Amino acid sequence: MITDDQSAVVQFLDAEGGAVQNLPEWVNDQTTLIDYYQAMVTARLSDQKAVALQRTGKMGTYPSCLGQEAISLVCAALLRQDDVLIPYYRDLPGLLRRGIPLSDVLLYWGGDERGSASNAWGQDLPNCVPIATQAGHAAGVATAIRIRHDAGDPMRVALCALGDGATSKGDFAEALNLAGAWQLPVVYIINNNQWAISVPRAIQSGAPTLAQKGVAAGLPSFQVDGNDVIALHEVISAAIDRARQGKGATVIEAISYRLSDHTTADDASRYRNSDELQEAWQKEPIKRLRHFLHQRGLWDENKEQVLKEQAERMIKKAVQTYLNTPLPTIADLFDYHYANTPDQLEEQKRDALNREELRQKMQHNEAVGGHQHD
Amino acid sequence: MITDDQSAVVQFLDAEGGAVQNLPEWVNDQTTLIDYYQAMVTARLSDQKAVALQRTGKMGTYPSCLGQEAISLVCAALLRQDDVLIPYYRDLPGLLRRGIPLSDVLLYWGGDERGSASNAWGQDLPNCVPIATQAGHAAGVATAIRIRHDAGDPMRVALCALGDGATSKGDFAEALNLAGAWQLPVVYIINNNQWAISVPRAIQSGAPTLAQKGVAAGLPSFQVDGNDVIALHEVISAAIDRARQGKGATVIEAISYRLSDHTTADDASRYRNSDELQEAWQKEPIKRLRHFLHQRGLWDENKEQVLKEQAERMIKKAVQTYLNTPLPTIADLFDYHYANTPDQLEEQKRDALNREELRQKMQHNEAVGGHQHD
Amino acid sequence: MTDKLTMVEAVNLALDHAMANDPDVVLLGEDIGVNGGVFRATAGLRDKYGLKRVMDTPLAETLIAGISVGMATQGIKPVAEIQFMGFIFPAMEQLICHAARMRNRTRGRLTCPLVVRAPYGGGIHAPEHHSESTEALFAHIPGLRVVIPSSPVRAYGLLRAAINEPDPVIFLEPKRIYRASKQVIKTDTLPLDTCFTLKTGHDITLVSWGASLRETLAAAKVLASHGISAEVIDVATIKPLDMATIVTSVKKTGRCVIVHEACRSFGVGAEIATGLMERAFTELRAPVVRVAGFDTTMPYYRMEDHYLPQVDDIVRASIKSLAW
Amino acid sequence: MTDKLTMVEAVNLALDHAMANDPDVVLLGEDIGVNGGVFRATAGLRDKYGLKRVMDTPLAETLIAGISVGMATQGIKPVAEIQFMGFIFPAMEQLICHAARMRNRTRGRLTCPLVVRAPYGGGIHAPEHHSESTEALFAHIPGLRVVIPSSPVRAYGLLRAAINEPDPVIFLEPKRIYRASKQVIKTDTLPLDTCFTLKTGHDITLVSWGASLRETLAAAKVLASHGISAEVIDVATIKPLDMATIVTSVKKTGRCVIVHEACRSFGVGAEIATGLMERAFTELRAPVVRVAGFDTTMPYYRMEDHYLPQVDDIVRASIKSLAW
Ligand SMILES: Cc1ncc(C[n+]2csc(CCOP(=O)(O)OP(=O)(O)O)c2C)c(N)n1
Ligand SMILES: Cc1ncc(C[n+]2csc(CCOP(=O)(O)OP(=O)(O)O)c2C)c(N)n1
Ligand SMILES: [Mg+2]
Ligand SMILES: [Mg+2]
Repeated sequence: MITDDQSAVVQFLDAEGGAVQNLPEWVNDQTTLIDYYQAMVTARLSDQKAVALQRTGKMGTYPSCLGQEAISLVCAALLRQDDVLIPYYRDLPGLLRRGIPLSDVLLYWGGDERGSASNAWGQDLPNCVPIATQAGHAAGVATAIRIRHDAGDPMRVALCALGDGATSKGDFAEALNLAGAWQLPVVYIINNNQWAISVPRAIQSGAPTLAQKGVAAGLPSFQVDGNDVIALHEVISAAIDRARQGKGATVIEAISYRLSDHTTADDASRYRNSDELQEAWQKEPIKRLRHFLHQRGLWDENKEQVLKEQAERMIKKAVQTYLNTPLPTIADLFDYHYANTPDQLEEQKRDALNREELRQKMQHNEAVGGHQHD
Repeated sequence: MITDDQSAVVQFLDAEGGAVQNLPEWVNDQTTLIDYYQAMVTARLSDQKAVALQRTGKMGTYPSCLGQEAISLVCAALLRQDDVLIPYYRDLPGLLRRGIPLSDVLLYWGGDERGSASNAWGQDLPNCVPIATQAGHAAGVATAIRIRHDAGDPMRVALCALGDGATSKGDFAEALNLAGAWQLPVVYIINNNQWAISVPRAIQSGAPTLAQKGVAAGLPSFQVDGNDVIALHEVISAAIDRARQGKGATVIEAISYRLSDHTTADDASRYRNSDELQEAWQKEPIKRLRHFLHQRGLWDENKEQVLKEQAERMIKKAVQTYLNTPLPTIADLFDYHYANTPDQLEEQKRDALNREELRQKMQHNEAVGGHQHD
Repeated sequence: MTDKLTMVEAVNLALDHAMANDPDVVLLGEDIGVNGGVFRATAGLRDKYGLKRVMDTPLAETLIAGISVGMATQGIKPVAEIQFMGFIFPAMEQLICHAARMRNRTRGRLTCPLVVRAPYGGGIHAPEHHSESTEALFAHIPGLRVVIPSSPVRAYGLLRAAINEPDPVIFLEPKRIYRASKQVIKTDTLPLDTCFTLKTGHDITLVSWGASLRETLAAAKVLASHGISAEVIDVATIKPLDMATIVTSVKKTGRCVIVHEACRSFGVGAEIATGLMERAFTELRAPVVRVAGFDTTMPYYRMEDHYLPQVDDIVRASIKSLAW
Repeated sequence: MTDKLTMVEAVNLALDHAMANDPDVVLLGEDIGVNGGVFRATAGLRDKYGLKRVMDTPLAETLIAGISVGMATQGIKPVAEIQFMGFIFPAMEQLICHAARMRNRTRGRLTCPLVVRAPYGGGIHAPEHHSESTEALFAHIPGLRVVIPSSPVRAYGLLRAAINEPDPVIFLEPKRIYRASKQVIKTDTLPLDTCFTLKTGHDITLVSWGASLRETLAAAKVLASHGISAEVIDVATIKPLDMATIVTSVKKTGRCVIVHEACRSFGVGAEIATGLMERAFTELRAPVVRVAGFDTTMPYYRMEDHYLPQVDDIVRASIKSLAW
């Protein structure tokens, strides 16, 4: 019988920020951890703002990343700029870390394609809504990297994020299978936040771990505490190094918890009991790292204050930029489908522009008419 | 790290029919093995005939099961009549064992829907061409069984066959995942014949074994020598029992070899070296079992002769039935799409019938005209 | 007779009654159980009918369709929810290659009495991939039926009929009007092979389905205020398409405007227009006009109103047709 | 200038030249490597261009499409083979939700210059699911192009153009005529936005594409023997649809018969017929006629000729149109 060896979840810090094993060398250089902390706090405040914008009718449905900041952030932090991030919709912290302005992210959730358009995105893929389809893209990006790779050079790396629910979709299995067969320079990271909307992890799969789905593709696979930046850093950097050296793909299951509703359109209290939620709050990544930094004397209330003010300023500016972004033009609806827009579509565009002109005239007339009636 | 424990392939008989470990009890009752032997020989002769029909232009493309008779046969033999077989296109031996006439199978490959229609099929599913889609059907059949199951009764069982190539398609992973999550009464058997058309097993997946794809779904998973009826009987009956008892699904990778071309439309010599083929012929299941039976004095040339004559008679009759089956009617093209055929389709049917009448009149006229010119 | 219900409540009631009526009816899909569906269409049904009959599936649309086919071959009647129509594509191989064919390829030995429900269409400011209308893709597939209600009453009656139907039905629910109005539901089924004439008229025929009927009916009112009498037809069942009702109307009015949200080209409108040319060629006094979405991807929500057909579009197209 | 080549040889040559011409062009699919494809369309290319550029994939069409999208975003130009069009459905989510949209959703930041090739159509006595024609499903999707050659020369020229095109192209190869005739190939690309007029005439316009052009041209001959002059148009590029050429022809002839293998309803024929009504309403002297497959599943091969449009069907439809 084929069996599966259950090994422990990689962890360095407990929920209170205490070390549960010897810490790696790099931790002694405080800059990385402080940087992680600052970035997570900034991401959380940005996320809160996004939720608030939705609640006040200024933005559409939004999926909060509350409680899962560490995973996304550490992934992005460990990539090189010319690596390719294939994110999913809870990757706000990673996007910010990749240098993508918060205003882009707000614009995207605000219903504007230009949120995925700016040069800051580089070659990274835009947010992916159809679940797990990005797993195929990541394998394709990695294939492209391999095709263009010159022997002897380090490989560029593709990193793909997805949720626990996404591991049920065939796309994920197909992509992992290829990554194993072709030894692709790709890292798959599962943000196992225990829920896929209302479906808990236990119903999603009979597999004892999601990481073992990588084993089925012949890939080294790990479980890691997704609230522990040190553990994440260790496991993810090893996986990226492996890919960089041309040794192939890795699957990482990062165990976290979705502290928010699924999206702003969801009400998790319908299906999730509050005890579980309370317990999960104890383990969240920011508090944990703050405790650790406090314990080492690397952080204090003062610094916290400064950080928050800085973050709020950045956020305020981003929100302004977002809210001030004028609507796309009518032409925009047509001009980005083909490099060579077919005549037929040009014709439809002309019709649409004419209609718009007509409508504006009518509105103007009505407005003028209205005044006359006053 | 999540690992995969590589355990041995279950085997009882070596290539020469010698026992490699103590044989199970049931082997002492010679009837089962003799029955298996007879059925495999009959299936092989039927298969040869099917290939010959294609070669002589009397049938369409056909996928031979040469060398893989044991897997399909043992599966079908161990199912109860009210279990459900979800076969694939190399399951001729199993279909015959389920009581489906050879003429049905020929009719199907002869391009006639009625090959999947007769009552002999019971609730079994027809042949499935789109690879791995039947994996979902099997999970659905098993779900139906579970829905209707009365507590305390033994479960009916669904058994689904597919190839090594099919394990790469997401459908397979999705179905296994569900079978694990819902503990469905289903057995998945992979006929790993080492090739998916021209793609060898090694390119198909980086997984050391295909069975471990079951592990990723939390399912007990086994590798078994697919040329060894005793091993197959042991592993498959255990899996069926497990499902029958309501304990859930099992994945079995049966290791065999495709001794034929992929189908009659294929030429394997383009991509496969003949040494490999020669070696595989040494291990094939019929020779192996014949040796075993000979060694035990349970079989001889005389019996072989009688068996072959019987089989040839059955085959001859089936071929006659097949060749004598008149074409479907024009109405048949329309009448089986909906229980309540829409008016629109009835209208198209009338048009088609009128056209047919017209064509026949024209042909008749031409024929008559032709005679006049003689 | 019920209280006044919204469309999504009518869907819920139809599911409830179908399950009460036939123990073989089961529901499956993502988040349909304890959560009652992201639009609450299955709210309360898990508690009422239990886990065996209201199944939260893993996140896998290929699987949802595949097991529905498997169950249906064994006489179960699955009603599967695809959370949004934009996520139906992984189910297409199962729907096209199996669901639509099971009866024909076994000459009736096995059948496939399943319903796939999906909320569809734009107009609710949803994220990308949540607002498309791809009914034409299913309408082209032999063996399927495609049904789209446009009111609570028709949602109830057509869904009950779809579940009763012994063959696969794609049932698309225009989510923009899920809660737009309320009606008292009579618990009758409605026929799956006819259009519904919502308003009679004699100058022009307006044909639509789903949510666009709101704009179409509004346009008919505007036209009436200009003294133009429009007949309004709700196609309701896209496949099989009841051309007879539409042809009869257009033979009377001589003019037709078709309104749909989906992309204009190769859409359902083309089939209706062609059917009119085939059957009412001499009676057509102007070319049939399509008022439809552009041949573009559904824009993200800031611009979706520029994509969706509006009342003024329909009015203008009608006036143009009348001026032909 | 080449030896005379069959269509499948012309496809092979186009792939060869495209790869020689642009190092970013890569091939992928099932059995396309050492086996050279089940129809030999990629024969010899693996030896010539190596494993990195001619990739045998695992058996997974969702994956084939998905990695093609991924590669294309990084500037690689994947030409993917789907072994038969009947197996393209698992690729649809990737093609519709990603390939067709990548440019638009990133406002041109990322693009998706991929080609999906698939042998398609009936008439070769193949097993079930190997003979369908579902081009209409792709024609409806904004952002895609759909191209269907009908001769070796057009296979070469259109495929080269498809590979050059910076956006996704679905390239469907009518396998019934893969080896039906041979032509000398000029190594020019052909435009992806025009129909080809194969024969001029003035009494009636016959419009078709792919393999059905054989029957259509044969019907034109039969009509000629009756003194009827038919113009024959090969649509070739289904999307974007060059209505201008068709409209010009029909304005001249006043009559049109459209011939396609795919199911009649909601097919490409409906769009062309509607386009004619929209643009040549007054010039049409008879309703446009569709000679097409029935609204049934493609029958297994014993009966497939009863499903496929035949010469006599086209002749009869033409005569009927002329008699209108
Ligand atoms: C193919 C597809 N099906 C359904 C959905 C609707 N949907 C959006 S998010 C989601 C749950 C995803 O869960 P998981 O993968 O665990 O990610 P999480 O949201 O928990 O981070 C679902 C079902 C979708 N976006 N795509
Ligand atoms: C979805 C799909 N893709 C491609 C094909 C074409 N095809 C038929 S058989 C086959 C190989 C199958 O290999 P395997 O699963 O190992 O089964 P085997 O034929 O070796 O028994 C392929 C690619 C198909 N039938 N369905
Ligand atoms: Mg989750
Ligand atoms: Mg195989």
